[in-house]
Amino acid sequence: MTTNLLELLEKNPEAVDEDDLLVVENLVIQFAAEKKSHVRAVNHVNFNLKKRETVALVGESGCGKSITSLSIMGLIPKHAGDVLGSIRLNNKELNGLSPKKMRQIRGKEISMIFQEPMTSLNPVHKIGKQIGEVIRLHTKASKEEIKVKTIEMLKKVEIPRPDKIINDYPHQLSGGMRQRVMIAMAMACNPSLLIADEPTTALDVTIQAQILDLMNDLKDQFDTTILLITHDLGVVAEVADRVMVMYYGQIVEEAEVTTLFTQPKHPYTLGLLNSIPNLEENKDRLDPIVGNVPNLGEITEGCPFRFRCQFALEKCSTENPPLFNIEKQKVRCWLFEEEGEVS
Amino acid sequence: MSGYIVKRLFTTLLTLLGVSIIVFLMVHLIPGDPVTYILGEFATEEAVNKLKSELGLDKNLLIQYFVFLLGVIQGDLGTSYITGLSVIEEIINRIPVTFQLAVFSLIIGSIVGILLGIIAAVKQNTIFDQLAMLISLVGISAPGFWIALFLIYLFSYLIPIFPISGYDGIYSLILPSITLGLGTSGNIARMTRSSMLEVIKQDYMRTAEAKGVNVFQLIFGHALQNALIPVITLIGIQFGNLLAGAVVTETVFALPGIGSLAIDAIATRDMPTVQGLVLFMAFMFIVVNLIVDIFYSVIDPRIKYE
Amino acid sequence: SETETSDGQAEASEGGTIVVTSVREPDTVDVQRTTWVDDANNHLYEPLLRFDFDGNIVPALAESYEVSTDGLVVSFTLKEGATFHTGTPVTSDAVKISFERFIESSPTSYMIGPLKEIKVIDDRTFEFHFSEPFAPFLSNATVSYLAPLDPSVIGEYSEDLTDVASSAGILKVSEIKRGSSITYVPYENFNLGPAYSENKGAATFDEVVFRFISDDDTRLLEFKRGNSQIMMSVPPNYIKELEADPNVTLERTLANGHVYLGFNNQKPIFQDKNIRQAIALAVDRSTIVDFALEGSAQPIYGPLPPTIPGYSQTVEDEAAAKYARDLEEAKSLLAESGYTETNGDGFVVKDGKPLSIELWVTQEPTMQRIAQVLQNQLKEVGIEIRISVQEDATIRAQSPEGVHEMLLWTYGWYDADILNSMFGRGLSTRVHYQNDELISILEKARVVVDTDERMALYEEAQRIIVEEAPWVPLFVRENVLAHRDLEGLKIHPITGTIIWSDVKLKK
Amino acid sequence: MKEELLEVSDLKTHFPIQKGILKRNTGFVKAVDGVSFKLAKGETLGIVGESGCGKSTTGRSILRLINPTSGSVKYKGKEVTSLSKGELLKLRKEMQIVFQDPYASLNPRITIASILEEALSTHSIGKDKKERREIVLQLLERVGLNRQLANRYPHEFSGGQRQRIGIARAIAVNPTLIIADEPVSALDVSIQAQILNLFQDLQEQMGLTYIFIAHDLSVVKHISDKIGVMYLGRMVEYASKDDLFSNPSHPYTQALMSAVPVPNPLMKKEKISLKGDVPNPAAPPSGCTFHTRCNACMEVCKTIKPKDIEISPGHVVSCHLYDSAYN
Amino acid sequence: MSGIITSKNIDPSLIHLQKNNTKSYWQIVWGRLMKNKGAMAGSFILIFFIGAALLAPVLAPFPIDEMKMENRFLPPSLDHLLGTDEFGRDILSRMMHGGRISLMMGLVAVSIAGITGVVLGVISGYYRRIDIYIMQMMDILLAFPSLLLAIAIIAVLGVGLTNAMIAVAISVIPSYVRVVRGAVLSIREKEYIEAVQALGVSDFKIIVKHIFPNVLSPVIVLSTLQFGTSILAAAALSFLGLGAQPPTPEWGAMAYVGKSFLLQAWWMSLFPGIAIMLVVLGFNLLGDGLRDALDPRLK
Ligand SMILES: Nc1ncnc2c1ncn2[C@@H]1O[C@H](COP(=O)(O)OP(=O)(O)OP(=O)(O)O)[C@@H](O)[C@H]1O
Ligand SMILES: Nc1ncnc2c1ncn2[C@@H]1O[C@H](COP(=O)(O)OP(=O)(O)OP(=O)(O)O)[C@@H](O)[C@H]1O
Ligand SMILES: [Mg+2]
Ligand SMILES: [Mg+2]
Repeated sequence: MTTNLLELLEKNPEAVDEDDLLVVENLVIQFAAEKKSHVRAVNHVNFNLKKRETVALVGESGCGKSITSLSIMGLIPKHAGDVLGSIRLNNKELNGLSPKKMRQIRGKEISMIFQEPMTSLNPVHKIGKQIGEVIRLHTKASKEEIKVKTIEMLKKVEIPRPDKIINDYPHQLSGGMRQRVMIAMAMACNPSLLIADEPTTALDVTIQAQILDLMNDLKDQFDTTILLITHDLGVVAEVADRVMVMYYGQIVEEAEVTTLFTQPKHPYTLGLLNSIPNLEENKDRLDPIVGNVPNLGEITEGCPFRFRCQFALEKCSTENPPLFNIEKQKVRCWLFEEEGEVS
Repeated sequence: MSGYIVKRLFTTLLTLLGVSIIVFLMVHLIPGDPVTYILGEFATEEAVNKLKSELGLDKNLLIQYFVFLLGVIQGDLGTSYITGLSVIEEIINRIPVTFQLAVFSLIIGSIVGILLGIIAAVKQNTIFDQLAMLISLVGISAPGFWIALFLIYLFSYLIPIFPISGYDGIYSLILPSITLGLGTSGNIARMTRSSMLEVIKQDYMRTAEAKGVNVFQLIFGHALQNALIPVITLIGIQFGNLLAGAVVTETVFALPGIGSLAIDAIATRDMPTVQGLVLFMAFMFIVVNLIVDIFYSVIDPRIKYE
Repeated sequence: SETETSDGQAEASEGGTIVVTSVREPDTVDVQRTTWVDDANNHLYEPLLRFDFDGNIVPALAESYEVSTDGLVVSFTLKEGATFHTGTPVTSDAVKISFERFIESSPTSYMIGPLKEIKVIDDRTFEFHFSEPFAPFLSNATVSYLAPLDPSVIGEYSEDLTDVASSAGILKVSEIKRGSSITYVPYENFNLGPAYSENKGAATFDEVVFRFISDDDTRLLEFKRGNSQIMMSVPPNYIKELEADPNVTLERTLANGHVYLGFNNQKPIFQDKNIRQAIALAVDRSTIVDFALEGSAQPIYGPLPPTIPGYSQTVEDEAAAKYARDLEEAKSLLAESGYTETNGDGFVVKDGKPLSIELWVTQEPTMQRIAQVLQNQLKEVGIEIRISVQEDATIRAQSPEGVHEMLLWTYGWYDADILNSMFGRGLSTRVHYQNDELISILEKARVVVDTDERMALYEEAQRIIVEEAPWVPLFVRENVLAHRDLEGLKIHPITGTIIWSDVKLKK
Repeated sequence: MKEELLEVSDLKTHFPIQKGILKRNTGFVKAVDGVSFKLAKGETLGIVGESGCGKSTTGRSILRLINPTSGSVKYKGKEVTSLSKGELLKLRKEMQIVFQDPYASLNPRITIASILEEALSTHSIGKDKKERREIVLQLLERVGLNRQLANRYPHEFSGGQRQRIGIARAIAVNPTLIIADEPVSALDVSIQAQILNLFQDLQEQMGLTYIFIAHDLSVVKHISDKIGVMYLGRMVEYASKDDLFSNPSHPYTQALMSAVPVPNPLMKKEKISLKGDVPNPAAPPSGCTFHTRCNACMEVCKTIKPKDIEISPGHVVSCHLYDSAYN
Repeated sequence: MSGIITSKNIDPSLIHLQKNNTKSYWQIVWGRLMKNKGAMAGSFILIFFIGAALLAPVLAPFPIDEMKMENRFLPPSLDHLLGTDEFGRDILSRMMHGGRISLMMGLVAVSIAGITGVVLGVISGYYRRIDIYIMQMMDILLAFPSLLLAIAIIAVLGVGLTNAMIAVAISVIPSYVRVVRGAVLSIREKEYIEAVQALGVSDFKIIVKHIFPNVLSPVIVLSTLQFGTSILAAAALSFLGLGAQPPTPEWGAMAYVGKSFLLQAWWMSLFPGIAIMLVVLGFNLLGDGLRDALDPRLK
């Protein structure tokens, strides 16, 4: 599979779409494992994000969501893992960019917010300094301007008394407030892409609702594209335009949000939807997916989901299915070999 | 913040009280009679009794302790059995050398240690890391007296560029400071490294990277201040150990500090001096740690509001 | 690396700073407040009398002295024109004030004996009146403890003279850095130079700095590098090294006392004379001297060293003959007392109990080496020695209580009366040996005024001590002092002190 | 009416806040401040609420893992809060607990077989080692784990599997009541469903009674018969599941329900958004603790603590809106 | 009972994926340790020195206390690999025997301190009510810099090997208490402790079975490091003349004696000094390796 990487690239001549903000092609992320081998945590992932779109990446723990996003940020250290494939932002290749160039992009064109608002802020720096730093790094603003801008950003994320808060330390704020600060920091340089890695998982539902609202508002204000990583299908349904479902390092299904929820195709997606209890309907019993989420490197061939799949075919154990296009939906499952075409 | 300091001051006071009790008991539990020692063995009974009551040794232990404590509070650590001098004056005479020695060694140790630690952490698992750690381990493992002998032999005898012994200004303190600083730097380097590695793993470091911060700022602007918090405690503790470690160094280099005073005092069973010195050093140690703690709250804002 | 002039003579010069490295810092320079005086402060004081090179008592601060026939009155006449460091003249009144302070508060006040009163006759004449004769007084009067101090200073500072010490000695204090050094400068009006020095007036160098370095090696290195001109107490193991250095001169003087292996004679085991003698016979002094002291000592068998008047060569020879090492004799003495080697481990046993003795030693490296050699030597006759290292102070404090079994200790004194301190009634604090016959002889010797008669008594006493062997005298130490780049430095052969009068730095 | 198994009334657990030089108590975190409910055998009570509102403390206080400050807990009519040590041991056999964190709830140093064995031997279940071993193996199968895994260490299992082991330990002593403190919060959705099913199966088989703590309203709704909604140490609404969902009465319950995202993009419901953050439980607001965030706040709410009001049989709300005195 | 379990419920992936490779905690630790180069180097040094010390009566080429004056101050040679001392005793032989003393000093000091420290630490960590008193006591002990504390204790007890060991042990206790207490506190917070409490397991059993084994690894690491520190401290005391006394061939004491002959027989203090350094280094390397290997973050 590794050898024909280049071939694959050639077979897919860049489909230049004016609307595409980020195009990820054949992304492979592998980590060194024991005995000089390596394991692939992300395996031939392709997707694109259009401008002003909110795309959700869902999947169970360990399936590779976070490292996909970190690879876009260029934050996977060289000695830890290899990032192969192409990541293009506004048609500019990011993979392989010099660290210095990449630093200019980080925080300015692509920003990121993380799951743990409690630990993602530096405990020894004041809030104002931390937000101001992004502005200082990416603009030529003076000290005074930085301060004005910082306060303005804090106002935008609806933090009360921003002129006081800038002199506070992170531990003096609640979780929700800190996540707002993180968002203010991420949006400070008006990035075209915001990656939010489970931004609300650690928060209470009422606070989660506030933060999701806020992200929606800001997105409209700033014309930002959002890549939202989550495992909460409820959140996906509420905010995403498009959804990508990931399993064991691969995208197994991709569709518009309504399509995905109304006509899920991949057995895994189906399983996920059947697993969750729902406020709006009463299920007597849930219908879970059997077995466990596999550990990285456990499965070497065939469809990685086949062990947990009710519909597994003979073929599934030998050959990993390609992504089949069915109208605007994409599914990685042999069940749709007939219906769809290989993308 | 002031609440925190008040609390620290109180526990410090408590600790000091405990220290004074231990020191007092220690001296009074010692077999052997100070009076015989002062007067020599040919003294008359009468003289012995007279001196005993002069020294208050005929009172009960509790009263003696309070008298002692009262003295201590007024800065009076008693008088030496041997020289008849006030112990506190003796200490004050000697402390500058020890203090300078400790400070210099601490500076040497901290600078070398923190640098080694940063290098090791940033270049984790490379040859730099291993080398830095080996150096610091050797620093920790080599007995101080042995380093001292080695340095004297090398830099005072074979290549006479430093004075061998005695105190004649700061220049005399270079070799002793290196001797003491070496062990300290080892400890500090190891602590810096592990603390740095811990900090590098933290979420906020990833946040900083996501902002586009460069490596230098990442280490010195974001990581170091966090990483130094445990290192500073260690430095505080090391300072105390340096004061005590000075005993060996001062003996070898014949420096007129409190370390050599302590050894002399022990050899002559000059208990008031031993008692005063131990109390004084413990006091210094506690005060230094108090300062460190307070300094702490400056670099770690979380503590202030505890 | 000295420059020699064409005629081969190194030129000496006036002035300059002489640095002396010494081991122990004086507790205080107030001689009436301490029990320790040595070269580092001896020169501050001028006693009334002194020993000449032959051990005779000669006048010093006093021009002359006279002992009454009944031995109850000693009268002194002071030299004309003597002054203290402050310039105050040394008068009879001054001496009286000083001695009164001495009697009242010095820890060594016993040295003055049964003194009744001091009578001032005139400015320069005074008398000491005793209630009974006190023979050691004259020798004691040669010691710094009994040197008069400056009454003007006493009056002003009475309790604490540490910083203002003033006496009539050749050097005066210039600066005291506690824990580090004491600097002395010559006393400009000094005019009491003894007969054995050429210069009777003030010394000609600028200053002498005594630096106190307890670490032997460091002291040695400082000296070798030429940072100091005089190294006091050269450790035995460095003697060879220094002898080899052409720039260095070693001065060796015998100590005023000896190092002995003392038994606690109260312990049952040491009440058996056989055991005591057996141990004395098992000891090989020359090995100790050669290997623990690198030869810088002289073996001794009798109770007094040659440096104390009262030493008798005959007694020494008899003792040497009696106690020359004889392992067989030692073993048979042990056997006589029931100690024999039975179980094959090399140690003798009696009633199943091995002869195992604890030996108290100080921390001094030399003493520890001696102890190890002794341990080996006694093992050869089957006696086990357990070395127990004690602090100097502990031994001083504990031995009078008789808790020890055996100790390695030393004494130093100027008068044969030391034997009374060692064995006198109720005074035997180190060896706890009480022998009525011996005691009466020693007490008699204290009151006999006639010197010859007194010496005869001491000879008798020594014979008893040799026979009874309450201790095993080992050797008389050589005090070794090394100096370089100096001229005119002399060491007093009896007291071992430095004579500063003629000392000059080589150019 | 079914017999009540557990009756909790006005349970309070306050933690002293120790501050200052002498560790004087300068106040209390009123972690649980007046919680009452009744639970019949075989029923499931779900407790929801935001983090820090005192859900876990309630559970622990009932079990007497923490001694409650006041109030009463009656188990089978017997007062639990005053049990002696010996009686407590008997209670331990009746009530068990399952924890949230599958990683922290198993001792990493011992095999899962001995983890379960310990539960049995503490209560002298099984004659001898051999018999206990057999019971252990059966327990494993019962929670859906293979017998062959008995001699493995916890770190060799995935989160979901560990949670099964935790459940096995709880049912090992044949308890009547299990308090499950967020047992599925840390699990992936697919695994979460497995565990929820396991809970339901075990309830059916063993007639267990559950107190099921969660912060996810959908999960609580799925599994419970009765639901208690907690806010800052108080149970602000308590009702049967159907009552609660058909007629959510407390403004907080209403807001909570509207805030839960629904996994259906076609359904856009009207949101009631709450202002601000959850207040600090050490310094709760005066009056009704919810008044700072409440959309229907009245003057009286700021000063007077609301009483529990039974608005329909078994449906209790703690809110002035339903107090005739103020309306 | 097993009838209710549908085969579907049992996880198929697990059985075929995880072969019979079940490893206990200690096996994993061992595996990690064997891979750690530093720890292996450290162990190697230690095995060498411990072996030499143990076999000293058999292997030492010369008796340790026999004086041969004709052999004084022989420099290292084939006969006397490390030279001879001032009484012609073979330094190598003395060092081999001395190793027993130095190692024993470390062992005794660490054992005394370890046992006391663990007991106090566990009590302090588990029973919070007594905690502040114990910690205040430790604070007081900690207020004395450790060497000073040791010296002060010796000032009371008197000089000597045993007293030096006691002094070193006492000065080490607080670090044990702190480490153990910290570990107990963090383990106490673990839900599995609460789980066994909920089962009604007695405090004593909880401490012995659940808390102690988890405290063990920090204690092992600390002990390894303290072993080195204690040997170093004991040597420093001997060097100051406060510890072991001649003719005991303790390394610090040998270095102390050798110091007097530095210029004429450098080997007398050099080799004991190196031995101390190497042993301490060995313990530190091993301790560091153990720290990594015992890291509770399994997998
Ligand atoms: N530095 C690394 N070295 C080796 N493996 C790694 C490394 N970083 C991540 N992985 C592995 O890559 C896989 C994907 O990790 P990732 O963090 O992207 O998961 P995720 O989908 O974000 O999961 P979660 O929902 O738990 O955050 C995991 O199996 C993880 O163990
Ligand atoms: N042992 C304790 N000492 C002091 N305060 C405590 C203690 N345990 C809990 N608290 C406090 O009591 C309050 C309620 O805690 P509790 O754990 O019961 O909340 P919870 O509802 O279970 O929250 P979560 O959803 O985060 O588990 C919190 O503010 C907590 O900080
Ligand atoms: Mg993730
Ligand atoms: Mg909880």
